Amino acid sequence: MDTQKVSERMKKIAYYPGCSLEKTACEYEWSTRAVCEALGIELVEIPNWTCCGSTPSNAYDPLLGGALAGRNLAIAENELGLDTVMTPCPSCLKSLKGAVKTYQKNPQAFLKILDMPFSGKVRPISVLQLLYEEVGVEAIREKVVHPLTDRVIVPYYGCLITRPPEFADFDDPENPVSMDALLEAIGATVPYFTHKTECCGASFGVTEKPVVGKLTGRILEAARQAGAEAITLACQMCQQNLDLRQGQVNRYCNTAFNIPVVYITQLIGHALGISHKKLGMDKLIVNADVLFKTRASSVSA
Amino acid sequence: MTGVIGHAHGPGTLKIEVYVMRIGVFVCKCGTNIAGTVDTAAVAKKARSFPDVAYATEYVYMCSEPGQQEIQEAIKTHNLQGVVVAACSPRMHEPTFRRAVEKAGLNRYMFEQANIREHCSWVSNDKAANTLKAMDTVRMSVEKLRFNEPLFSSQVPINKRVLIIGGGVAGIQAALDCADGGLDVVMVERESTIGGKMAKLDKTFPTIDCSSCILGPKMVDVAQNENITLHACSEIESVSGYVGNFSVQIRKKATYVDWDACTGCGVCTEKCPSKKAYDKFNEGLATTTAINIPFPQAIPKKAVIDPDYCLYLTKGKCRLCEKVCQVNAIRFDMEDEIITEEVGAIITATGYDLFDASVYGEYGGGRYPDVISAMQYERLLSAAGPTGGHVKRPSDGKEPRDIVFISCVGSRDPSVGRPYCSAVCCMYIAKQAIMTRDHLPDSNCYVSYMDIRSPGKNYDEFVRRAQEEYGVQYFRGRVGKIYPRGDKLIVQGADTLMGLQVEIEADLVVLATGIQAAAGAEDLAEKLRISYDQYGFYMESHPKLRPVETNTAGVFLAGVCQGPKDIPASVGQGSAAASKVQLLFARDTIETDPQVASVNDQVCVGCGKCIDVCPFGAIQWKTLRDGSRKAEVLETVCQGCGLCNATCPPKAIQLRHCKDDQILAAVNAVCA
Amino acid sequence: MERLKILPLLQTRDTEFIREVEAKSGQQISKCYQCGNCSASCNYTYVFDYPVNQIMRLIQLGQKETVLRSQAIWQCACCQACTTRCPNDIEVARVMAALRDMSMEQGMVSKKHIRMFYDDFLKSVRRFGRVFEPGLLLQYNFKAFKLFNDAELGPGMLKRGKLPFIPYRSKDVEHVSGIFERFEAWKNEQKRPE
Amino acid sequence: MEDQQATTTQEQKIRIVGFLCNWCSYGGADTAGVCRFKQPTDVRIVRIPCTGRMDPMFVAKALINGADGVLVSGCHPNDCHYSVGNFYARRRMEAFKRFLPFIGIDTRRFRYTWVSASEGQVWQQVITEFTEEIHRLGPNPGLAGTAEAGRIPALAI
Repeated sequence: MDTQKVSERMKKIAYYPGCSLEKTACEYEWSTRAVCEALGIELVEIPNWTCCGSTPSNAYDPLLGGALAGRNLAIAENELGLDTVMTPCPSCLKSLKGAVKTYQKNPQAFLKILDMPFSGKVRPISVLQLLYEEVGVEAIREKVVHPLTDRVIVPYYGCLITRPPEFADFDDPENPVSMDALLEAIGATVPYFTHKTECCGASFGVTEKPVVGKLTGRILEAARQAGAEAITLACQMCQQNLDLRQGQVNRYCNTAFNIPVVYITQLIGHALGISHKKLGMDKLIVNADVLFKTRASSVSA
Repeated sequence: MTGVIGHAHGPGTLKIEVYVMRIGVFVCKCGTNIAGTVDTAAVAKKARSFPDVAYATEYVYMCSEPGQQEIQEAIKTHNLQGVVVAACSPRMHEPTFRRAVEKAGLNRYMFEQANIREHCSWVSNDKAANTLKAMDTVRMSVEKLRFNEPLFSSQVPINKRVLIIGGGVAGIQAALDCADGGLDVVMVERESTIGGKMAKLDKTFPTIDCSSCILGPKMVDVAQNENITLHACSEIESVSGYVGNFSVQIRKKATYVDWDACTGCGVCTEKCPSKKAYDKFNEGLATTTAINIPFPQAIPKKAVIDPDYCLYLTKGKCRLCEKVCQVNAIRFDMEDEIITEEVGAIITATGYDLFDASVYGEYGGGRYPDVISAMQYERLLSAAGPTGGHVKRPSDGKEPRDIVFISCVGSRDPSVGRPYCSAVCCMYIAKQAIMTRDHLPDSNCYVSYMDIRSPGKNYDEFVRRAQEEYGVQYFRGRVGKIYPRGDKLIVQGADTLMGLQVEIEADLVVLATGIQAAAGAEDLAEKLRISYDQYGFYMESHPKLRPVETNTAGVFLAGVCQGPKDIPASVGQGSAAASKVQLLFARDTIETDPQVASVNDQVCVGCGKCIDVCPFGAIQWKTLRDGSRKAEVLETVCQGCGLCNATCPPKAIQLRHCKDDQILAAVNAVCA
Repeated sequence: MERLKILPLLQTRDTEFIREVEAKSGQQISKCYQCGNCSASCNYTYVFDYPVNQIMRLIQLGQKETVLRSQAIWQCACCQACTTRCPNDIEVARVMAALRDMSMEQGMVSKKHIRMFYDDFLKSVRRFGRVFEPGLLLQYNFKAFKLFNDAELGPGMLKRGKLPFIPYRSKDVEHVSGIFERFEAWKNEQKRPE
Repeated sequence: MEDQQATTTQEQKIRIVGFLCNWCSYGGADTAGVCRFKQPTDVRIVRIPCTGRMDPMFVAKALINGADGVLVSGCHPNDCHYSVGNFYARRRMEAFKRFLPFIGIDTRRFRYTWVSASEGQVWQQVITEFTEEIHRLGPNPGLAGTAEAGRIPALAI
């Protein structure tokens, strides 16, 4: 009954939600947990996890960033005894991976600043990587109960999931396909999307608004041209720009986009039959109900 | 010449017999190349203390005329019996100095060259350490020389036939030059027709003359020349032998058509119902029939069946071509055939492949039908191409208006393993842009470039004409990304001269794909025993002075197989290689290298291990009068690798000039 | 930033600066042959005072002040398009990160509000262990005199329960602030002359 | 300071013998020189036609008679000018490497490698790394008790 495709090692993994998922992107956090539960993967939240340090700490010094992120990895190692840490946030993933690299480069200084035992053997992965590489497209396809048949959805990967290629070590940097495959597995129609990896403006939402307006506008426009009814993604920063700031973009670009921007975990969760409440579907700014309504009526018919 | 005068005692207890030899040491300064970082005077002074050294000196350029004279005079005045020159690499000047000592009456093998330049003065700036190393190196040569003995070569007849591998323009030129000079030529071509890449081109730069008008007649000459035997659809299976006497096995691939019977009438190609075969000649822009002749001017003009698409060979039904062929040339049961050709020299002209642009994900990775390679575009421009010379987009057959050319796709790009310049792209892009403006006067051509490489007669003028007369818009900067929007392609690039990003809504994008070594180049090199560089291009014997020779005697290079170059340079090399073959064949015999193995019958135990390991079959059994069996070396077959020497348990077989005692003398010189 | 008029190369070419950028970023700057692919691929080229390829060129020319005071290094979003497409495999985004780092060290930050945002971010981490996003935003708006920046987003987020009012304070905050202290101590140790 | 001087004198004593095949590695070392790739100076090069010519006895004698390291370098597998010489060499050298501890020699003092004529940079790397390794190992202590034995006669390998 249980998914045999998930290896023993992956059945129980450490989980690092990250600061933004705690509140502002709670639907990503909820749906990640729900989907993993449905697929038989136990997520053990790192006790008393703290901020990964993100871009600002690394701008000061990779050692500061490394230690801030590294303490979470060290807890996973020392207290949980787990060798894989999953985080849905690509930015946190970058910091966690960077911590391992920084440790390898200068272990003495790293340990001195961290002041905790750390072996550097723990492997950070993203939720997308977990679903695509460890669970597998086929295992998910088998469990689909509410397919998104005929829904046209484009996957938006953003910058960090596959880049830089040597560092991300996941999917193709120019034409990633993991979310395409997952979308197809849950029954959606996936047109070729030209702006899969174009940057959305990242954290400049706060400081450089016109930049985000232009860049996010381009992505929304490309999605519209592809005939997309929705955009799916796996990054809460991109989601914020595309969803929360869609109104700002409309004002800046003089457009009237109203495209739902849904996390891939939410869509998979829906397909697996998890309730929309549990997936935080109501937390999206641009209402996504239109995606599921027609399907529901066709089922009842 | 030498005699035993006594026994010297080494540091150990073993007694070593020492022969007297009067040795001269000549240390070259090579201007400042050596003297700059090696104290040559100190080296010469030190050399005087080495055993048997009767004379030592230094000179500014040992290889120069006065330098050689100095050696020759010293041989006479000091009655020298052996000479050590400490200079550059023996791979550079060993033949020079061997000739010099020979002129002074010494045997050429009574000479040793100590490499104190490439291996010494050029690798470190530490003069003291270098000088020490140079002294050691000279000492090693002196010690080895003390065990040298005169060697004499013999003469073997030359088989005056030449094999040319590859029937592109370089191979064709070489074949015609050899055949016109009266030599017997065997040409092997992998494809079903000769002509190579040039046959696919519409026009050539910088004259814009018609490619097939200048190549076509030469192809016909190959077919009609009585001295040329052409094996098309054939590949080299194996090569054995040595300069003057190679034996080459050639695989004639199954064409399923008896070419002796086939008249090239083309009826079969008209009737063939399988019309979806990949059209290699048109770079996949069109499809062709399973039985086909690639283009009307093909040489030989014979039909070939593509077994991947033939209905009979794939599904067991059809045989229509067999029914319509009036000369009964179809042979469905044909298999590959191996033939042997004996030749005295080989010219390799195997050409190149074009870089596969699908590794550039940012340019669509092959997903966008209207992003094509320059060779595909060449076929679109060609009147004999799939569109009859009307430029049409592959996606919808529309005439493009805005066309972007992108340079350096698979050239000067270390991230895709191609850091070198392909040498022709800048020019062919200028040509294609000019031709585009001729074909479609309302079109706009844009060229993305990093640098324009146009060194050649009238080349830069040509590129200027593209811009000044034909209004082609060049912009300096690589293109970052191409993506479709509607039926247009958005080309996102940069103009680094302005420091701006540029965007072009294009109808068609042409990628100037670079040159890479031909598929299978490494395999062929291994069969020919020639070297190749890390990209698969064949290595010439000397980058400046021996550009068409290889380090394997009797094997020559022509064209792009040696490195990227354009048509004039390829033709030049074809002629050069041909003249090198003529030079080799100008004599009736060839001098053998006496540095071969020889057996000491008294020590040989007749185990036969040497016979087993010899890669050339150069060792055979002989029976002595007492009935005992001993090994015997065929001196003309032996290549001098020394494998037998290392294998022989009692060390009865010794490689002349590189015997055990000679190597050990050198080793002991530094280890003692 | 005013554009340079004449570049007195002999006087201004700071080779120590080139060496420092290379050491910090782990990238060999001389590998850049100015193809412009970074600028072609960068989504931010249009707002940069110096496009990425010119930043690389300025480093090659040792123009420390111009580079470290440029706005471009702060407008880089680290999206890695340049790194991914650089034909010479230079990790350009890492070079940009190293420049930000050096710009802060030298006190040459041109985009003061970005520096402010970074400082506040780290202060928040130091104080609470985790980042308190809404507080951070308010603080930033206040200091940057953009009081109503993003204010229109508030109601939507509030309605969906996305705006917490009380920062979460991690139990391990002492260890986090300890990391900052140990880092500062280590940094001072490095700076001390032999 | 004193330590440094000690290493310098020690360094001067280091002797490495390199057996290079004429067609590939000797050419590779030439290429490295032509390109002025800086290298340590401790190696003394013996040119042999092919690594197939290499008798392990040469290596044994060199190491026993005082060389601190021996490097054998030939053409890459399949690229041998004599087709198969380097395959024989590889087999012999591999067997010989396992034999070295029996005569009391550290196997790290002996290395065989493949460098083609175009690979000047590879040669620079190979010789630099090997020289560094030998410097770390220090001078060859030689065979215990072989002082009396002196130069040992040909080993039947």
